Amino acid sequence: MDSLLNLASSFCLLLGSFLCLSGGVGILRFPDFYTRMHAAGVTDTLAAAMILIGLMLQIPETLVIIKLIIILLMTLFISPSASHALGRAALLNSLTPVVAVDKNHAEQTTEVGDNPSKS
Amino acid sequence: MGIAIAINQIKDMFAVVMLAGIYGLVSASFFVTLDAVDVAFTEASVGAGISTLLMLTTVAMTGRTEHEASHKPMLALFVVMVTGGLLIYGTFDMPYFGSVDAPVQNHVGPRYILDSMQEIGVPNMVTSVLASYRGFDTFGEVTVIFTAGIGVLALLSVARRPDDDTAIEAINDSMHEKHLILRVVIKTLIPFILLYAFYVQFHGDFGPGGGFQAGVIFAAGIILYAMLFGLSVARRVIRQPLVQLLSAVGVLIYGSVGVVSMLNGGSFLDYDVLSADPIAGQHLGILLIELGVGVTVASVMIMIFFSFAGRSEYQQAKKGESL
Amino acid sequence: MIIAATLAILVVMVLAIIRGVMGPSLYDRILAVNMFGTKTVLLISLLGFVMGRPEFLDIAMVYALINFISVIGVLRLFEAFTAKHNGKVVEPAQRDL
Amino acid sequence: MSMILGLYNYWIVIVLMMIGFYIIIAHGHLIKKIVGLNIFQTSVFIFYISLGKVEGGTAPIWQENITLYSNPLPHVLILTAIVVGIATTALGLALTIRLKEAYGTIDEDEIQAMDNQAMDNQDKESQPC
Repeated sequence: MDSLLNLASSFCLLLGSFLCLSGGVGILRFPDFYTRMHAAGVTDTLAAAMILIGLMLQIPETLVIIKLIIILLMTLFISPSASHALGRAALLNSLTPVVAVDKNHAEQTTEVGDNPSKS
Repeated sequence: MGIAIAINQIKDMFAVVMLAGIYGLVSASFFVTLDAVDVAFTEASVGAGISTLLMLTTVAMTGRTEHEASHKPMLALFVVMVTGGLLIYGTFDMPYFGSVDAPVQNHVGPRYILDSMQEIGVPNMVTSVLASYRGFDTFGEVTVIFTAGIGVLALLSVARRPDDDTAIEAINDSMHEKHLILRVVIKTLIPFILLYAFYVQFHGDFGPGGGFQAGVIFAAGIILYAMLFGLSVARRVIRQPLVQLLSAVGVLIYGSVGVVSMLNGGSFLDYDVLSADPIAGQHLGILLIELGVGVTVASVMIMIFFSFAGRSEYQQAKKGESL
Repeated sequence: MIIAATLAILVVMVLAIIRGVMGPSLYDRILAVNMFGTKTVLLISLLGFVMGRPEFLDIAMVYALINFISVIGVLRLFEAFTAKHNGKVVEPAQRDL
Repeated sequence: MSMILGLYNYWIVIVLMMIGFYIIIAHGHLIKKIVGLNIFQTSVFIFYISLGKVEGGTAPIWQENITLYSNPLPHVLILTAIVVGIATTALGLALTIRLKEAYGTIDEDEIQAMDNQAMDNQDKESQPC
């Protein structure tokens, strides 16, 4: 039973780490903002959940498990809504023609599709 | 470190402030690895949360680009290099990192570590040193925070005309009509944030936490509300005169604990005399003092944010009139 | 295993910082900050386990909350800022105060 | 070699401090100066906290069967310093806002130039009398 728990937790932690790393590579390599947001979203939800579940399986204390569950719930609650707000704001702002007239924002919003290595 | 260099180079103030936020998170992680959990707690909520928000409000009011520096940076670089060189020369005499026999560890530190459990009876040594051994010092800090709050109020407070309200409210309503999802999420989240602040406040004796952190977290919850539901709505929920009163009440609670202990025959802020049993007295004293600190910090932070946001709305309203 | 996960998260944090420094748009930076914050939450939880004192999870909770608050704050203020500055003439209107 | 490993914490602090110092001196933009001041401040915080760290010690929260703790005193000092720091930062930002309202810019040099000009004008007005 104990070794089974250990195995499960290592599996979860490894999977979480792998997802995290792939998301990290994604946020660096993907060409534009929205695809990057997708990569970050993976690390925020699934990877975080995997790592937290992996930690939960490691420890027998109830209080710690409850705290971990609270953190997990909060992450699952918070990061999708933050991503939603972010993506929405970006979409609205780059579509508004008034913003594109302003020079500052014009630079900003047109550069989104550029190759990241250029900057 | 790289972040700090980047902050130096970037001209867009929004980006600079975002990087300052990351910098706060990094330094808080530093503090965790260096065992300073209470400090990490404070730095996370202050450095990454509140200060970023305040700076952003200011940037939004003052414009986001920086002009090219007109004077030569070489002189500044030279001064900085000389200072750094002297400082590095000074470190050669310093004790090595983490050594047990460094002078810092031999002065009053061991006494706090060894005796505080018998003398104070509070597991979190940081709390016992903060509130009991160095209670006088902390009293001074609370007064400084209170004074800074008064200063911000004096600089930024706006005489509110009654007819402003409807206009400002109309602006707000149109602005956050579109944030439906966020508003629902935040409405469910805010009670938990406030509850968590109370947990931090009263659990500070046993784990990381205490009045300072709890105050900041509580204020952060209110600020979140004010940002999404509009300042005028938040002002209706929490009246500004009440906040101003509370910020003074917190300092008063702190001071009067000291005075009561003097009346009971001890010295100022000596909690042993507050109760028949010294340990119980210490517990009572620390609880009251942390409460005073929490009340002051929370209300000063709320006050500062209200002044900043109120100023920005005032500017907008004024511009609307002049256009 | 925990240490491996910690290292992985550290690497991801570095990648997020690189994205945050590079930009190019403000939203990329906000995204990087957000991702950095959530990774910090995980890092602190893992560090608590590495050091054998899991009660540090309180700090991780604060991080999650504060991160959310600052991201929302940045978005709101930036929105207010663009709403304020995409009008016609900006400078004179501010100078006549 | 042991010296590098033994003292690296101070050097990190010093580099951070120098960067913050440089930002304060070399930039005219007042908000950036405040950010620089924050970096400077944080370097001092890290300095204090790293002084209190003990090799093999753990966080100073009392627990059964743990004997070696880090020094709690620097933690206390820095904890209050952080909160005081944010209060003073807020004060600085408030002053910045008022300067912007009064001068229309928050660049140090421009403010100085405007002040000098105002002073010159005053002199010209007062000389005929």
